[in-house]
Amino acid sequence: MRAARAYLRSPAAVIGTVILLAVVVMGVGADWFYPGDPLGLAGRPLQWPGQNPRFSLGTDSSGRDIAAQIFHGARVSLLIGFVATSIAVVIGIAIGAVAGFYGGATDTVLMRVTEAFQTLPNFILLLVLVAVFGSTIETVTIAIGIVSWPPVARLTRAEFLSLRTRDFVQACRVQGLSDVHLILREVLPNALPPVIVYASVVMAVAILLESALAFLELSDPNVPSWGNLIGLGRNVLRTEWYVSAIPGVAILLTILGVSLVGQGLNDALNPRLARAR
Amino acid sequence: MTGPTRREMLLLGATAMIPTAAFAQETPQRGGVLTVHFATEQRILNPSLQASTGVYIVGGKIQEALVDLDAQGQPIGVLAESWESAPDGKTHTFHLRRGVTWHDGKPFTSTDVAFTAMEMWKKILNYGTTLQQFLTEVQTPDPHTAVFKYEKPMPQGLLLRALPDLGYVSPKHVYESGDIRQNPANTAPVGTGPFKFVTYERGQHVIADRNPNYWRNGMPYLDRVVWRVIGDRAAAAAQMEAGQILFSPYSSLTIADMQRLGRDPRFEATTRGNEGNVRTNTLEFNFRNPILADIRVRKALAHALNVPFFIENFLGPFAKPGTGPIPSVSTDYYPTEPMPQYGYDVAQANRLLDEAGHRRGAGGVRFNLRLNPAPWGEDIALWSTFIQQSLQQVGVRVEIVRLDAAGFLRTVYNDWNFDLATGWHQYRSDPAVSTTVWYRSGSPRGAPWTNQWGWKDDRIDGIIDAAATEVDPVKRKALYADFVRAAQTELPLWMPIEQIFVSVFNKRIRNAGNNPRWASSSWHDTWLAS
Amino acid sequence: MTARLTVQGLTIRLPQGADRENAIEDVSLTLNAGEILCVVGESGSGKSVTASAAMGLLAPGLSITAGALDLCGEDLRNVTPDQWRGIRGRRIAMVFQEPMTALNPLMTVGAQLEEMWRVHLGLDTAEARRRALAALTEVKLPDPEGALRAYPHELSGGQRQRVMIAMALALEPEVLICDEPTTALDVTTQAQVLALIKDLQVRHGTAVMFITHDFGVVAEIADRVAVMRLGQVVEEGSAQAVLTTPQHDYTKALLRAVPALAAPVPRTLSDERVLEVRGLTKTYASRGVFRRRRPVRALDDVSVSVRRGATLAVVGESGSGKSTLARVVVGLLGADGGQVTIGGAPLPTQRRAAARLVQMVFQDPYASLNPRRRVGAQVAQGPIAAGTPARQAMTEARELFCMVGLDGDAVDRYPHEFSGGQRQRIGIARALAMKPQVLVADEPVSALDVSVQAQVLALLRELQQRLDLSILFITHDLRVAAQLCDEVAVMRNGVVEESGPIGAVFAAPRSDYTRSLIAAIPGKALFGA
Amino acid sequence: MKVLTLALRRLAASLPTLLLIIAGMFLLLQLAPGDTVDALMAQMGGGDPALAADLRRFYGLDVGVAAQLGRYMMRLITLDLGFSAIYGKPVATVILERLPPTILLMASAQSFAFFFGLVLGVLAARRVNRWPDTLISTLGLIFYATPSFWFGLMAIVVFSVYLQWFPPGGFSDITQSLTGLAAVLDIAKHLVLPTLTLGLIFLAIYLRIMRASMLEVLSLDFVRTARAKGLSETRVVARHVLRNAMLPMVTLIGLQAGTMLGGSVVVESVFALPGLGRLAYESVVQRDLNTLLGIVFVSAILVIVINFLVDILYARLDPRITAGS
Repeated sequence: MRAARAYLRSPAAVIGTVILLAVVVMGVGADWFYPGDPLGLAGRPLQWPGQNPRFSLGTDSSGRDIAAQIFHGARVSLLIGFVATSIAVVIGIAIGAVAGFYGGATDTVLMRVTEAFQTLPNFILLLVLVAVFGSTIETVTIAIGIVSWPPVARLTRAEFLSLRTRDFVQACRVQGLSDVHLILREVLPNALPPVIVYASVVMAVAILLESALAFLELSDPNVPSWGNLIGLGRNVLRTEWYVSAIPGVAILLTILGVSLVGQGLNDALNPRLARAR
Repeated sequence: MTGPTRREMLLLGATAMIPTAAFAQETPQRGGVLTVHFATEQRILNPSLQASTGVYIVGGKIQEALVDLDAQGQPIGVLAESWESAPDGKTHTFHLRRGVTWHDGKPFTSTDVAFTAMEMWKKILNYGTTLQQFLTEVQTPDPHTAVFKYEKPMPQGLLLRALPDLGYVSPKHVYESGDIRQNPANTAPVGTGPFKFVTYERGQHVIADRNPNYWRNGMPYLDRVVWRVIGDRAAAAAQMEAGQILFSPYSSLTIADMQRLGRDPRFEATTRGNEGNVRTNTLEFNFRNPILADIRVRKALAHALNVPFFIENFLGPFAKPGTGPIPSVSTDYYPTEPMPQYGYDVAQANRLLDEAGHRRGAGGVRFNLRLNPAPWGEDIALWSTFIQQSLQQVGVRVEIVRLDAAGFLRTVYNDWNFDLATGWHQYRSDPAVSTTVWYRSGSPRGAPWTNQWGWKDDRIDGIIDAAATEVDPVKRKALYADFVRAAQTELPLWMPIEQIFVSVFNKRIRNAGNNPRWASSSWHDTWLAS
Repeated sequence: MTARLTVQGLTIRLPQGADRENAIEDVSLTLNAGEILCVVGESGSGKSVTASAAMGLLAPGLSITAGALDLCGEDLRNVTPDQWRGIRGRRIAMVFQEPMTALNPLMTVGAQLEEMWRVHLGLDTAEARRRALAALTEVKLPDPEGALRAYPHELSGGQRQRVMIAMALALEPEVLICDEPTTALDVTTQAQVLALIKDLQVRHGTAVMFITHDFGVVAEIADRVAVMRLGQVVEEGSAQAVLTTPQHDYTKALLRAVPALAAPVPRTLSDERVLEVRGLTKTYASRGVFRRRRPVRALDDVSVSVRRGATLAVVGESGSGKSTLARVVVGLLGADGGQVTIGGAPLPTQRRAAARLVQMVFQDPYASLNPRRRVGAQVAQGPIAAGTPARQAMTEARELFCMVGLDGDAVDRYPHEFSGGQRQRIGIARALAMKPQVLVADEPVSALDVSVQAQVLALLRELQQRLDLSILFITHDLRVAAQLCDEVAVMRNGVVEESGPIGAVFAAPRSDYTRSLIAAIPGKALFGA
Repeated sequence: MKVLTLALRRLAASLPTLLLIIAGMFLLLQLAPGDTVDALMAQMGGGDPALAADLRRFYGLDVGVAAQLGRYMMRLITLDLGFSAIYGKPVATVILERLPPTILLMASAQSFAFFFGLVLGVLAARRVNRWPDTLISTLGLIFYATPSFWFGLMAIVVFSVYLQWFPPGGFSDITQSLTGLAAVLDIAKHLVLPTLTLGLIFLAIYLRIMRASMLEVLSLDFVRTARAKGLSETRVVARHVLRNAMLPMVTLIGLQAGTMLGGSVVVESVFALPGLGRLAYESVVQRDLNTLLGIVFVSAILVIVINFLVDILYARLDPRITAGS
């Protein structure tokens, strides 16, 4: 696997993988590192990191262990990122593939819808979706997926538009193969690499969107999310700024990891300098 | 903590909180601009149309009510100089102040009072529509007399306690033509007060200037009041420190910032001047859930919550444990005898839950409940988290359902789609105005802050109805004591925390907090030390 | 004769991981004043690297490891980047292969041309403009004033190449390097540009190093020839000597592979016309909100036919509509009017039915195979879709691989494991797998090196005989057409100018256009008969 | 006027998109729990059901959804955005009051991101794979990974609380009635932190695109031509590479317009700026349907206008795209 070797040769990819793996280990091992409910009352609220050896990262304004929330929050952020990205990528590919492959009126209609989604600031749509359907973790994740697909659709469409007239696709037409075969077997595998790379951008944005929602107190309060913690810390920002700062660093590192992995994938899968969009 | 000791402490607290006007006598200085934190922007600024602190903080300086409260919390005439009531409680006569003019120069007369009462208080003003439900007409025998006629007896005490909030007068000549709700004066109010409205820039500020023709001679002292719109609490605290705002009313800063600024010698963080604006944190039960319909479960949940711990660690000095629906600041109606209380007792909670047949199952869980917290107030969020954390200890798993304001009201009070809810009960001078609706059955579905629990108690309904029309103050007080006892026994909802709104002043402000609803009052005697 | 540019024992190393160690190895060349030295070779021979080295513009990763380069006695290896700037453009200039991309698309032609005098001589705008105008006039641009104000995309490929030449000669350089300057041009344009280069070279006495893969061009223009292969010069000498009496086997093979223009001996052709195209019309309308619709007539009442077992060549320059014709015939494009019949019946609109009647071989062997699927599967998938059992289809695919000269086991490999010529064989196998009545070949050899080209043409010829194939052969190259075809149709601007038996058309072309096409073929004198 | 007809045509082409958004949004909000009257009651702090029914009648919420949508669309044709329930004013007025801070914020963040993205991208590409490139690229990645609201909060802690260089929020200092240059400086001072906060992620995106685009253009044939002409490296970059490399960035401005408007919701919330994004958030929470639809309408127009300007700019930069023919 030439691609795998190229991937491992890139220092960015290796660093990103290490960071991401660390976050995954934190998420997966959260119950082992910090058994019990991370949202439970652990001690006196607002203890500074280091002040009490029991709480290496201190406690928040609800008296919950910040370190426990960081570990359990890793799971939530990754899960939201992964599921929302999958939703966005599936919708985006389906719409982009059909629009790009068939062109004409189908394309016009689908692209009008995509344009509508892109013209509307995605965060405002997200706010509306969450206001309408409530802020459980499931609805938030689905809502993020729903507002994130348009760029994927555009990218897929662009790939399909250029690939569908390639000679090897035309050759398959001439061989009498069906559209389904052309889309799934011929075009899609070739259109996929840039989409996979872009998925890392979608994932980064999804994690950021969830944390922004949580910051506005619109995300699910029953899960230990990093954004929730930042939002909570905002009330004590001027005195106990660490409550917001620590989860912020966690988000930063995770996004960094995702982006670096994306960059590594890009270098490995698209040897030519591929544009991000 | 045992019942009686706590009650004694509360009684002490209640008397201590009445402002005693113990200020050093300084000579007021004329001039200066008072900048005020304006936390939530308002749709309208006219307090005859909307009864809320967000309106009073601005409109209360521009328009005036018939009566206000004095430093001792007793009614004192403003636009009304004196009043008398017929013994049957169906007629109340107000003698109006002479020589008062509106900001546009027109004289203030009894027709303004009649128009405002019939067209605004009775039809549009929230709470007013309930209070004035049986008002049939306002007679104006002369320009300086207004006679209120009621179909059913209206206790004078109730009316006078309610009017400081629900008795603001608007000029008839400005409002008489066209739709009142779309009148431009709603956001550019015209009043008789010490300050004249200048401008309202959305998202930025409201400005009002000194009224040179104010009827209190030589007043007001301030040249101008500027309300700065600052939605973000942390930003507001920063501006307090920078001296860009001098006063933040109604607990609009974060708990942490209020405590921090309270320790700063430049500022004072206090409940003084807010005694008329008290709120209690609620725990509301949905009786349609058979688990919660069981009194043992409701009591067990109450016993599982360590309220003093919560107050000490999360709310700080501005809150105290509540004892029932009528808060301790209500000098007239706070019951003097002990009422049933539910102290922190996990063993008792577990016992009651076991008795009710809810044994611990897998993972130690007895049952699951949804909790809908109201989205206003940091304390509600902390309180709901605390409930979640505490009930976990007794095997009750709580899922918090976070909704915005509209969603909360609709889900809880209209769709009844909740198990537990928590928010604020705001006490407004008299239980009949703000409190009994939480317990009285028969509120139409969808009316917020009313009994929507699926709970009905004929005895309590009877007490409430009797008290509302009882003209004799002593009998009224006894009826309300019965009400509190019944409410605390049946526990259809629980009000375990009592909080007075906190004001944060820059100490340059003088005569600050010198009456129980100071933030809402007219500030005619407020001045700034240089 | 004075040597303007000498290359002595030059060795340039490739970066690690390339297919060989050195791009060029021990290359020695001498370019004298007033002569044109043609450096000939197939792709990968190192001819372009040699040119880049002479310009001091080696791609990153390449490095000179041995040898010397000097310009009029000045050693170019020790020249600083600053000094190079004074040499490039002023003393050595270069014309590149791709006229479409070699000019900055966002600057006017005038600005780019004027830059030469402004940067090197510090002339002011007016003077630079005057000289630019003169230069454009000298390269015979039709409207030099307009061209100055034009952006590159507003000029044709030939015009752009003239601009490039004007730019290169702006400062009368001692050495001009032309890297395949006519390869991307149509044959008539190519003839004009070659004439221009020759003319200017004579007038200015410039030393020209002309890099090409086409011996026809060599025959037209070269004074001396150097033949390169895999980074080495295998033969060098005067044009006359190398072209007529080549010494090295490789040169001989290359020359042999150049197709002769002579028409093959006419065969007796069947009377049955298996493919008939009648009155075909196709118009492209450019779409879009912002663009006015400017319809392009790609096919204008085109009628051609292919006899059973015979080959019809459709010849034309770019934009003649020949590729559109091919696509309509295989059903990839719908026509606006006219009819395509195969074996007497109209071409079915249903894709699967049409696939059994007509198949296509595509131009670019690199683009016509799916890089992510095994080649065998790509050959067998057509028959499988048509109902052949998978196992049988794979067996047939193996047989076809053998038939086109590949190893039967190659079916399990991926396209990138094959060379261009091999891929084109796979493309042919794929088309034949459907057992079509008509095979449409759209420029099947134009992307291939000349030696490979000859092999593929030979394969097609052999297959035609074996399988009695009827072929519609699209090409821009009359010489290629002459190799294989029985009949020819010459197209221009969507119209068939002339058609008939190939021998007759070549011997006595009736249309002026056909005549000019034949006249423009480079190296006619040498390879014509 | 060619540009004008072009603008109109572009607007006409976006009309279906616009209608789709408005109708979709309208229907979506019907599914929300609670309506504007519920929110009003919350703001008022209480009221009885008769009052609520009266208000519903007043705001036209007592008829069917289809009828409401129909009414809204009919009014929209006359460019009447309706009356805001929560703000008690015509929606157009409310939005116009809130528009300037947002436009100012977006413009300054866009300029900041574009300018520094360009400069840093060029620097990185010129020193590709050497330490300046590594440094700039790493910085870009970190900027990209920083949650904007968190950066804003931390900036407040550092620059407002500790260093006290910039105000922690607000749009202008209204305790002093400033005029002229002083007022402009005052607003500028208030906008520094929000601009940085909003612009940071876009700076990272522009930087990345510019670097990639520079590298791509540097590998193109005409750059080789320019070098073969004997131009200095600086001149090659400045005259030939830069303009070509900027094209993808310019395209990106249009693509990012919507995202940026969305991002301003959070930034305006952090810095208490009275802008459109904050208004959008408020009107969602308050169920102020008319205002929200008005914002959606205006922001869609804004995005369309920005894209139109980008197209014109693009056409000016790239003669191959001749707008009009």
